[in-house]
Amino acid sequence: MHPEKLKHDFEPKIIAFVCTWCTYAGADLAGTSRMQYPANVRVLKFPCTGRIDPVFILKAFQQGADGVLVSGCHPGDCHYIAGNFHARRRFAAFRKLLEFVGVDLERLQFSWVSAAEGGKWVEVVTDLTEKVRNMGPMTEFKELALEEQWSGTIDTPELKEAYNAI
Amino acid sequence: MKKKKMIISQSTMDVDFVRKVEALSGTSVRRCFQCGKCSAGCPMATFMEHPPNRVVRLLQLGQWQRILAGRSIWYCASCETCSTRCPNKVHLASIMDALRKLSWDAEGPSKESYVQLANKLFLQNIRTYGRQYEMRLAAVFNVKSGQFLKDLMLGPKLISKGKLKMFHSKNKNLPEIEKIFTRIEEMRKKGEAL
Amino acid sequence: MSRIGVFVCHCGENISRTVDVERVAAQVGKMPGVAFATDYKYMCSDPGQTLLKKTIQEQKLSHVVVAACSPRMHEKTFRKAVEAAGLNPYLCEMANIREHCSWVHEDKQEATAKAIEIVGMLVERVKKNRVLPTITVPVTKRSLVIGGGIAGIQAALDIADAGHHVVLVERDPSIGGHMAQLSETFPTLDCSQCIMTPKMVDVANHPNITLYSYSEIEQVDGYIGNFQVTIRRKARSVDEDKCTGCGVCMEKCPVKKIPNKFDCNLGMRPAIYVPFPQAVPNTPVIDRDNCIKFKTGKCGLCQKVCGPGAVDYEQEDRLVVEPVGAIVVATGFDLYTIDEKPKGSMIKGYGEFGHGKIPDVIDGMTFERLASASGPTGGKILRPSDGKEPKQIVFIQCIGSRAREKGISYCSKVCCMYTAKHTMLYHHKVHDGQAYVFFMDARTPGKAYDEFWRRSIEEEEAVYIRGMVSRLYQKGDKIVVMGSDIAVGVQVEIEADMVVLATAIQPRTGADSLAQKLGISYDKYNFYSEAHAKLRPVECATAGIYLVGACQGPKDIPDTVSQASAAAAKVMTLFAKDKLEREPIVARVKEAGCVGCFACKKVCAYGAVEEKEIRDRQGNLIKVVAYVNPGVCGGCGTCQATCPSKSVELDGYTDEQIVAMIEAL
Amino acid sequence: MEFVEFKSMKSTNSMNSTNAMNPKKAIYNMNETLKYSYYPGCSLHASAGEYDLSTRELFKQLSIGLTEVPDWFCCGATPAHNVDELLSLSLCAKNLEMAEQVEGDLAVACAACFSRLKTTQHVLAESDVKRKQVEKAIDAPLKLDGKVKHLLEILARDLGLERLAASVKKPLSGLKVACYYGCLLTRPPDVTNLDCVEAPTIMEDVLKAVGAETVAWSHRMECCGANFTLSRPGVVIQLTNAILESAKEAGADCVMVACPLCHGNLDIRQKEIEGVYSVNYGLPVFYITQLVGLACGLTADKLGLGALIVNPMPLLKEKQLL
Repeated sequence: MHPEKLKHDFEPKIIAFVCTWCTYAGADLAGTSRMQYPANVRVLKFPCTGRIDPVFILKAFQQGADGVLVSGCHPGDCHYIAGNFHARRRFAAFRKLLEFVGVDLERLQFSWVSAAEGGKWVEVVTDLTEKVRNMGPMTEFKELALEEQWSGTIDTPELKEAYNAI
Repeated sequence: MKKKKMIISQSTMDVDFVRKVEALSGTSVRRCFQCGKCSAGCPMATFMEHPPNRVVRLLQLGQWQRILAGRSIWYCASCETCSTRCPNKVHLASIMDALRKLSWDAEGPSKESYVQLANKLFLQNIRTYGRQYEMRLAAVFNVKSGQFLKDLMLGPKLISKGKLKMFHSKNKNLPEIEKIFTRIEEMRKKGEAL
Repeated sequence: MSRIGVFVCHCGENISRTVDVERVAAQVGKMPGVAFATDYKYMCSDPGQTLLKKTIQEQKLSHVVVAACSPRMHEKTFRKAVEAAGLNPYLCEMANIREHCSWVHEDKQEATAKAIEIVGMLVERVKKNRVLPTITVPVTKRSLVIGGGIAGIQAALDIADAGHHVVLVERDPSIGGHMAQLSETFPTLDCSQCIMTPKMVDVANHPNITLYSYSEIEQVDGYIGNFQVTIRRKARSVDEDKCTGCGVCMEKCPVKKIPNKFDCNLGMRPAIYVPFPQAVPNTPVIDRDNCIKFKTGKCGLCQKVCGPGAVDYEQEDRLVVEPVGAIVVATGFDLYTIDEKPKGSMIKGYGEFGHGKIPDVIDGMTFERLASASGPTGGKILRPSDGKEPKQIVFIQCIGSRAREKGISYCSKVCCMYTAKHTMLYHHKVHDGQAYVFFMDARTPGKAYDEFWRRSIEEEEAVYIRGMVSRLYQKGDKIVVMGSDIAVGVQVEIEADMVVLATAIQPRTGADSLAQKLGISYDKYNFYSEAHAKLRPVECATAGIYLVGACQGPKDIPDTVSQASAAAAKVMTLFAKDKLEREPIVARVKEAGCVGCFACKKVCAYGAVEEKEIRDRQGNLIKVVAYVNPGVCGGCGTCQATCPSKSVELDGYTDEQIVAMIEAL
Repeated sequence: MEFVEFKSMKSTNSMNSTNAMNPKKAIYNMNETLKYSYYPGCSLHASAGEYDLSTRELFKQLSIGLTEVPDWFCCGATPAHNVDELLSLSLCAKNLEMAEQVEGDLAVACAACFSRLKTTQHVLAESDVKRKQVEKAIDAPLKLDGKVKHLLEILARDLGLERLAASVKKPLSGLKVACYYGCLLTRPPDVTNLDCVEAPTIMEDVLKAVGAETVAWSHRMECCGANFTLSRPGVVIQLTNAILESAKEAGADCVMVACPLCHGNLDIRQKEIEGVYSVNYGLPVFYITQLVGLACGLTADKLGLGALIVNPMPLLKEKQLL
């Protein structure tokens, strides 16, 4: 498969939160096997999907990510026995919150990629990139920030003081 | 038969033709690893100069002329045994369909004229009558193929059993059928379909 | 202010082909906090590491980022180098610009931009890295071996001979595995039992080996050096300590006609039985599903005739817990049978070969039992249907294997060789018979292997036909084989008396559930995954667990035995140390913020969270907080993501570090 | 991409969840009335008139509604897909569209028509390109969700073996039948989804339900070469002879088929084959509807038994079935 490389108007930014044992290793395998996929994804390694705090996902969208991928071991295969189950439960609740906040849930994908599934990693990343590309840039948070002068960082002295007091 | 040496190079392997076959058949010829299971179960293999596995092999080498020149593709019975048992899901029956279509388009360099003639008459029948009438089909085939006496003995028996209808009414959908034929012809002319 | 050093590796051409490494170094050099950035051809090489160490000292670097391959590859290498230069190893991070960048993208501009971003993320992360102390844990110098086939036996004997205690767990009533079933072995035609039984006896007699036969792994806790393994000892109904193995019970048992799985159901056994005469331990087991006593409450004959009073109908499953420091997994394989759709198998059935319903169409293992001198026919090749000697025998290769449409695409590796062996055994035993083999390729890479295959053709007169078989059907008392010879280009039909199918090697049923207990990874077929295909072939990614034999992939006996000794050597290397250093990636509780809700305790899979009382100087209880035992903590970080007051933190993966990375984007 | 996955998932689901693979477990409601639209196919209006007749009579007897699709036309059969897949798909798609206008799932009698109609549904569900081309050719949007069923499926599953057995008036006891499946009823399996592709039992199940005996024989799924009956009769004679030989060897009294093309070769050419190979088979070849109809008490006239070339009357009289 070597079609002429298409130039797109919009290159989405995808952030992937992955566990080190399954999906990170699967992505390594995709590399070792020299499979090709879009260069839009940035990988953040965690010991386990159980470590992934939903706040990180919010943070990622705030920082301008257009799509977020969370991927770990298949159910039952967690290196840490049950971390991925806790993660799954946590994210099930978190999705509702995200929806409430106004994030299109299509931008957030959960998947299972094992250390032996280099091909699946490529598929998941490619599909998500294409999907998000078609959805266009994630503007919800940016608009919010413009409207309310709201920002993720603490940039006024008063706020900083208040924050430190806590 | 004298066999010509196969000269293999990028220029003699016709990849474009193979791609066309793959597009029409929806199956990849590269998947085949030549186990020969297709040929082993093919009811028609004994009638073919290239058994089914070799047809795929020749495609892998881009040597389609050798396939189309022979009778093999016209002796495929479309029984689907090969496709069903292939360990690699090479849909050989569809590849055969694609090859016949391309051979047909190229006004068939193949020697096998009887099967082609029968097919042609069959399709003509659909266009003219909407349905098949075996009596007419058989009669015209015999006249066109010059075998006036073929299956002559079967005729009276079949007629007495009411199996060959002598007369038939025209199908009301004939205009619609004609449109399907012409629309497809037009699509092909415009390059919208293979 | 941090003084970060960034080292960008070319990896020969592997990275520099698609990533402009000089530009990466130049761009990263401008980032705040970066004091030094350079690129180098091979960072992992000796001169590369020297450059790293020298620069740390000369430039007085506070943190280091090496942009190269996957941290799974060389993180240890570089952290060691950093440590040698006097920095805490956990102040070094790796940016993966090879597996995650240069190898998966073709466009140089795109890849370079991505590489700069990846390195930038790690620069921001490393700024927040803290000095972490090394944690040492003790090593329990005992080993567990799971599986008592040739793989497990060899590993157990090697470790035991080195002076360490081994707990060997076998699911079946006897050790021996598949090798005990084989007749002779390629490429030398050694009698399998002759070379196998002495090893089995060695296991039984070895002072350093505890053998739990008829037992299964129930639960595995702990980590490298300190596993706690719970083993279920299934009720045998016979006391192993009392039983003398005299065999009277088996003679007297009124139930005689139960197909013996060991003989591929060709031979029969009683309800109280040992699977084969050379079994180790030589203690019978009662098959409770078929025993009259267990079914109706009557009989009890075996108990009456047993001199030492070993038969115990009341026996129940027992759980024993064994502390071990290392685990060797050697669970072996199952042979695919062509019955309709075997449970748990990915393979679609072989209806064209009769779905296993034609009695004289058998698999390779059944042929082994027919050819074995200790088998149900005493080594005579006879048809299961009518006991006649087959004069025309057809072997078909690659049944299930190399057939992705049927379910699996891999090669089972041993079939070509054992079929060549089968043709020889057949020729030796049936002089006026003829063997035919349908095959695609003969795969004979191994010492003296190809010669062996050629011998089966040239001297033992097997007829090899390059082509596959479409269909088999019964015609009278013959089996019609519809094949093809693709070299000649014709169909071939053989009326055979017997057909032997070289069916695929698959992982044991339940291999996945054992993997889940052990916390090791496996591929889509359920074969266990090694840590690195070339450089760490017998280790799992999970520290302290090792793989041997066909559970990792199809393998023949020589390969299995070599791997067993290799794994044993790995275990001995581990046991050579009294204490182990482990990664200090453990959770720590910030007691000030902890409100003692113990949400962390509920989610901790390791039971590492304890309750700790905080008292003032007078000894008055102020509050109860969580405490994470660093020796027990697995380091998954689930507690941190769960903690409502953010009072627990996983070293190496703190919120600060992760947020820094996200913000770098 | 996702669309395709969804479709294929659906097809496997239907295989697992319904009783498609297990005719013995038909679940039915006694009160429901079955209604079908009917696509007889060209042969049933010509050389296989007795198949059409017996089908209609049998369905009437079993109180199953059957409404012929008005002005249906040829599906293109093998010749069309052999040289022009697009034409074949378009002809079938148009017929499927017309069948939608008639109430009920589409009942098909001819194995070749069945195969073409099912293949069309399968191919067009999987390929967007071909789907668009066909939509253009027939100048109408495609509807592919209508169910296409062979008569066998209707008898064995929709009606169900128990209800079928309950309708039997004269069990075919003592009649040893070789069930001939031919190629296209079961192959390829992912298209027809009729029964286990290598070891089907649906015909045997139906026959056993009406009291006949079935023989185990080797050639029940070998090809008869129907496609060459006009152009290369020599081929047909060779292939069909092997089938008849195998049936005779297995001790069958007669052969049963569910396809007019198979019937044409086995019945019409049987005399000729006997001549060429100097053998004597004398095997009457019945349509499934004729045998089931006979068991349900229909007369020879209503079943068109007189139209069979190999005279079945002596056999039926011998077995006291007439």
